[in-house]
Amino acid sequence: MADEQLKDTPEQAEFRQRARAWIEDNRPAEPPVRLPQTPLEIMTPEQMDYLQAWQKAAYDAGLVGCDYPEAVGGRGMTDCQRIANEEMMRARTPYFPNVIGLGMAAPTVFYHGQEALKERLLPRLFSGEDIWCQGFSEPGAGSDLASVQTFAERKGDKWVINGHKVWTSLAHFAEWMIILLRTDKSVKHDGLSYFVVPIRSALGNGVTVRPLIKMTGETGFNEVIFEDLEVDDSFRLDELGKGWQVAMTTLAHERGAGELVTPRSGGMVNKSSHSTSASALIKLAHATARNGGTAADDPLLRDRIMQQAIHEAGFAASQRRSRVPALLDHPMRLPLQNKLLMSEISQGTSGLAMDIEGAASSLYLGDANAPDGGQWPMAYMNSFGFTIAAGTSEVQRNILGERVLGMAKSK
Amino acid sequence: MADEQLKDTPEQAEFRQRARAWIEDNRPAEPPVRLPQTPLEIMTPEQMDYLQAWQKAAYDAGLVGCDYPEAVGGRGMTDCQRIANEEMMRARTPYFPNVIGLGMAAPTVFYHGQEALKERLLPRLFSGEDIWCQGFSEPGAGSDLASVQTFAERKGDKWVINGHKVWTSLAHFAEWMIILLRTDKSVKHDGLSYFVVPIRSALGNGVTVRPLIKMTGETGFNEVIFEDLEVDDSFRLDELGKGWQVAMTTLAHERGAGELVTPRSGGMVNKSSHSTSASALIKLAHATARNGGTAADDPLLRDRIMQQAIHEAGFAASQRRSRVPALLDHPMRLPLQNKLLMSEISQGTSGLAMDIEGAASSLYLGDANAPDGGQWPMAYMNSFGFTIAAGTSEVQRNILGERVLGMAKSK
Amino acid sequence: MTQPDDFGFTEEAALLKESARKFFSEHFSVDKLHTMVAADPTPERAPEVNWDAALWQQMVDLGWSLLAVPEEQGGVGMPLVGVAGLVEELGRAAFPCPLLSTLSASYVLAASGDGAHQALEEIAAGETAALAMVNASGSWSPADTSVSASGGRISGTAWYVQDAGKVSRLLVCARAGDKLGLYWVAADAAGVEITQDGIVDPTRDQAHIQFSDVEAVCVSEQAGEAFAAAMPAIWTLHAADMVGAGEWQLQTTVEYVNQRQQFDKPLGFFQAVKHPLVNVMIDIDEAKSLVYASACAVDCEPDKAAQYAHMAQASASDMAGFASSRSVQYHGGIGFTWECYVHLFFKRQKHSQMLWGDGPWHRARLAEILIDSAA
Amino acid sequence: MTQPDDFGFTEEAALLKESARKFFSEHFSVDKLHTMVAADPTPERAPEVNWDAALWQQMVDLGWSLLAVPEEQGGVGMPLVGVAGLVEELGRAAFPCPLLSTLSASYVLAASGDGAHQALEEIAAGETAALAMVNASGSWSPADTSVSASGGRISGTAWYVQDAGKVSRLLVCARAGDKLGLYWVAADAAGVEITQDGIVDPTRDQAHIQFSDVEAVCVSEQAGEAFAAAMPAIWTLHAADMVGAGEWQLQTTVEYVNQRQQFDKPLGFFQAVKHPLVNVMIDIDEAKSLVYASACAVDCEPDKAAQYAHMAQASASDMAGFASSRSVQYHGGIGFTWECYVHLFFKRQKHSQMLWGDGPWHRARLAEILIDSAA
Repeated sequence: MADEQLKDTPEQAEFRQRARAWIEDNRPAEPPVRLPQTPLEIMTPEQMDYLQAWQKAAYDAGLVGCDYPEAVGGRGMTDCQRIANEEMMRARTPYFPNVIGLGMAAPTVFYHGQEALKERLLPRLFSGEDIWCQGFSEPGAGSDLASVQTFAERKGDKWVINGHKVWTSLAHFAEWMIILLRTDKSVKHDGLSYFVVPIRSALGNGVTVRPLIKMTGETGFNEVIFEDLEVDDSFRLDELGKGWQVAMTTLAHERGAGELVTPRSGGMVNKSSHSTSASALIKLAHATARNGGTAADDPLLRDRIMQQAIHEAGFAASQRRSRVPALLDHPMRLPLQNKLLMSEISQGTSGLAMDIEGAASSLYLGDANAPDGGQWPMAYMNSFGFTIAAGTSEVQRNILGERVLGMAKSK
Repeated sequence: MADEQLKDTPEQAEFRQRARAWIEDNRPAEPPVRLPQTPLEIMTPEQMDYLQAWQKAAYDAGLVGCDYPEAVGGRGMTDCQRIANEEMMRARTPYFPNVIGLGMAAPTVFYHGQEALKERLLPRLFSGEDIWCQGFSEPGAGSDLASVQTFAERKGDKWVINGHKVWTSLAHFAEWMIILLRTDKSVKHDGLSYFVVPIRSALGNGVTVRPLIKMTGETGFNEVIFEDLEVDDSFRLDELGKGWQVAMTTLAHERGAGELVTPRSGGMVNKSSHSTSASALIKLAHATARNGGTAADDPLLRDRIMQQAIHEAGFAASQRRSRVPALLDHPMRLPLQNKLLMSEISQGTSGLAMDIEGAASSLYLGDANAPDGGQWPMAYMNSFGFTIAAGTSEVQRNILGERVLGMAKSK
Repeated sequence: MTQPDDFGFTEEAALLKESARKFFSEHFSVDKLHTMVAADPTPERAPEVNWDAALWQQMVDLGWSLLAVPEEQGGVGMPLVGVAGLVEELGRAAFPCPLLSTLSASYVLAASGDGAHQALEEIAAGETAALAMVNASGSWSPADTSVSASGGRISGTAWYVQDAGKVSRLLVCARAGDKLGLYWVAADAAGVEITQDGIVDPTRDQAHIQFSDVEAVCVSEQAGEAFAAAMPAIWTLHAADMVGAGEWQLQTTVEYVNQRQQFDKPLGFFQAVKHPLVNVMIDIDEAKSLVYASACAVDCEPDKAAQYAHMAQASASDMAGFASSRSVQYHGGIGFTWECYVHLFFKRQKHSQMLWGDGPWHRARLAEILIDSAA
Repeated sequence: MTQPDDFGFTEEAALLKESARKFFSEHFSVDKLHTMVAADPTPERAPEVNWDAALWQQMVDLGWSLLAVPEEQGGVGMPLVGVAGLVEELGRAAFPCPLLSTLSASYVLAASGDGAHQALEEIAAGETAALAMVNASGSWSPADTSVSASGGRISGTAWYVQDAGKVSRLLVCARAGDKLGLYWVAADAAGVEITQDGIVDPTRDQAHIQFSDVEAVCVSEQAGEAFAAAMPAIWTLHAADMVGAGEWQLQTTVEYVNQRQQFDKPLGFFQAVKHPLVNVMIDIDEAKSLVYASACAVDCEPDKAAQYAHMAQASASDMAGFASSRSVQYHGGIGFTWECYVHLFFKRQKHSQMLWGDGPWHRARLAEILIDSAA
């Protein structure tokens, strides 16, 4: 009997057993195409179809949205999403494609939307039938999110939206977007309102989605241009001018510091997937010739690989500790580190992999001799997406200094 | 013929020859007592007497103040101090004790004092007969120097000084202090004026010098308390309210970025002196047993020692490059790095020495088994004096970002 | 056996940690520490053993010194995870006492079989002990000991013995021919000459001890195995001490920079101060989480204990160096003075950083487990 | 012989550097670079050799490709310190051309004795050359070559050949029995098969070259000595290229953060941006000063040349990695896109960082000089 089961409530224990059994019987087949490193880089319909089918099956089996009320498509259980996640991660099932929907849109709509809206949107969000994207960043509003300029003008019961959002992952598949809009130009934070807007149905009709190319050469994120798009006032979340507060709900959940546990699946290893963990570094080092031996014999590389292994293990141990109140001085001290640490561990690991590869780190995806298929330089470049997007590492450190250590705001 | 001579003007060439000959004939004898790592840690009259005698001799021989006019005790030469310094450093003569006088007070008095004052003060400053100290910092004014509160109140031709200066190196030997005083409480920078004040003659009579103990256990710096000390208005440098501008002259010379070359001697190795260069690290590593061999065999330590050696060599090469205009994009880019780099190289070297020593880094000056007499942990602790005093490393980086890279002021 | 997700950190463990924190905050303020250990600043001062034996007796009376002694020998046999909580608080107070040494000796004894029962019972009865096993070049491998044994008598010198001036017993690792033995001897036995080292760190005492044909009880002839089994616990507790001291450094420095104004702003406004202190916090949290994961491994998954313990101590040792450097730097001029308490923890942490192996040493051992085994 | 304090950086050298900067700023803007090399973003794109051969011809006409050829063979024989100034400007422009390769080959040839005169004269006449000497595992030691020679014919594969797609000649290191030889061969000779690598860096081309019983001119049978003599110059120039590219990264990033506003302040206001960029500047300055000191050592104090060159390249290589990482991070989202030019220099620098040995490799060699000799 695994130890986590010792702590399960009877409801959880029964749920865990059901979940585990279902997963065992319904593990998805090997994907027909290469899957990208994360769902944010899904590029082709083939990839998306495969992953959507998996999310739908998991939802139908009750593994997605467990802790949400049944009225909005959930299962009305208590603290069972965590159990479902544990079982899916343990079984290394594929990740869910609707990451922004599950991690950011769902809790935001749930806490701030009207009942009818929740009942309409959330079931298809959980099932993955509707993919979601997020419209926060703009060319002039990055770290300084409150300077959003995309404007919604009131017209009776409607709003007319004009403006330009950028770095919009998954917009090319999305039905819906959560969006932060300016409804009042005379004040900064209090002039923002928060909406959900239908993207796909308005394509070519007020909405243009244009792929942006990353420094890796991949697409996957976009700019989205709004030209006189009309949306109904019922798509507004919470009160007018409360957009900033609503956005805080989104961001808290994005950082893993929100109330509701995000449905999470993943870990599937297939022939084309690529792990960026320290154990993958060890494999790489063993496979890399260096100075008559292998890179795994090099004392400096050994030391650095162990540093990464320690950061990884420390992060995992902190996840455990964050659930032991007697070992915590401040409730947000560990959760607010999550995004920063994941980003920087990822950057450190892939950067080190390039150092291990040496001259071969020049070889990219199109080269037959590239170690691990050229994935490491790609992973290193993509890691800057993590340290920049969704609050740069610099912003994360501000947040930690200010909210946890009580320091004066740096801006 | 050494290459630097190729560049000498006839005056310089003749001067260099004379300097070299004199030094050869007049190299001071081995000191009768242990000398501290830098002149700022001179603690005993025996140490001071020995060093003052050396400075006086060098002054009488024309090696100190060469580029100052004869009227103020200099030699009226052109760019010869650099030559004198090169010869003294090459010959590894002892350092001069009057460092604050030579490096900070002399150029400040020279550029901002009245003629009579210069003629009175500078000869005895150059000769080392009068030791100088500097009164800038206060308990509430560290990095934010302009918030100085020590107040000078006008009383006819006199000023009455009350307040509290801290971190005042050499105050226990000093005849004179350069001091930044508030003469107007209603404005910040423009309410400051700059004076020279006699310290020693006023001891117990308006001036109290109280030694502060460093974290190393050493004394050498002090707090100085002023209670109704009266000084003459003729001790003021430059105009009333121009103290901030005068202080900039002091600080520019302190950072090695001023017009006048500071007389500099040093490098003497004696049985009790201690080098903190990378070559000393190499010696230490060879002398330290580790894993059946020595620390000099440890690949991680080798890498780190080489990093320090490279920083040292790079710094020396940058000193050379700063005199080759074709290889400079911005005139202040290298000079403004001097203080920061010297501080951080010193901290890096002594910190690494402790890592090389391992368990033995616990042993201090009083322990017969301490490697290098316990000097390394002392040097590491003292290095924080360098990274904190005279503009912390954080302030130095602000200055570089703002003055060289044109970034907005961080404060 | 796998590890419980909550490290097995029970209510009992939480209570012990809480009461330790209360004990130190009531009885041992940092002012008291400074008065006790920092009266003489002279760099060349003669070595001193400054501590409060009466307060230590209270801790013994609370049963803290016998937590690691198995119940069979009259101790508490507490899981390591609970002991780690106590030691974290000890580090936070930088309390000079032989707790860590006595606990460490207990773990070695508890891994030494029947021959160690008598010694464990003495600890259960309130005796204290220090480990003597390091040679002159500071090797952390017991096999490198420079003490030798023959016919129940030991000779040679042990170095870097912590708390030697405070304990009543010594647990000595000595070589007897091709065997490595463990010997139990009274600190005041004839032929034992304890010479205090002149050290930087005023919160500890350290000595080298010369044994001149000293009669000693042989506790075990398999010291190698005993140390191998006990070291993960010792490393974990040593790391817990650094974590506690690191928390003191962080908290104190944050308080200072939040209060100290320059340029009309608290220092903490400036990212050049704020971000490195956030990094200190992150490093402390990593080390702390690994300390409890490591303790839990010792308790529940011994196969993984060495791996986790190397991680915990590597992380804590590097953190101790970094937190120390930042605590002085951001206290500015005042942090550079003797009168400010910051130097006490700086010196303790720089000392701790090197004890029982520094970061690179532990990572080299960890690599033998994680890299070489994957070959 | 000691080094002149000004590195021997004469007026002539300053003029060359200045005219190189002018040449690139007039003829080769970064827009032009992007258009030339970054038309196809596909990660799996087929390898391309994108460059402007006409512009290169202008450089040849200016005499830049024969600067390292001795005057006796019709070249300029310029001191290295002057060549370094030119190469720094080349790096700043990230100009795709075989200058660095041709200069490098020239230094090896110039250290190869009489047998190399013919090859040097060809370079003086406008031919270009690349060095082929690295084996499949990327070893920078010529003795590890996987090409072998016998009876004036060479066979085997050379890897990581820079500019192979742009040059007319190859200088190949090949083993013939217990001798290590240098062979001069036309890039289009029969039996030479050049396969372009699919690389991250679009500003360069790199290939592996299979030699199948290729007839080649043996230039020297003491390749080890020739490389040993020439490597300090090659490392120095490679470091100069990184320094130039680093200056572009610094300057561009500083401009961006001074102009980009967030929270009503330019990004450069924030110390979290300002201080790391100051560190980039400091690192560039260290590498740059060492490049000129190293070049000067090659010119004036050959005993110290290897020592300085290891320092210069270790410093430049680490700097290249750090400057690249910060240039993307502080350009934020826009710096992460293909359309922003930052990625070009990022990729060039990450490539350069590993060529001819990275920081740790050079420090290990330096340690053999500075530490082992002091034993």
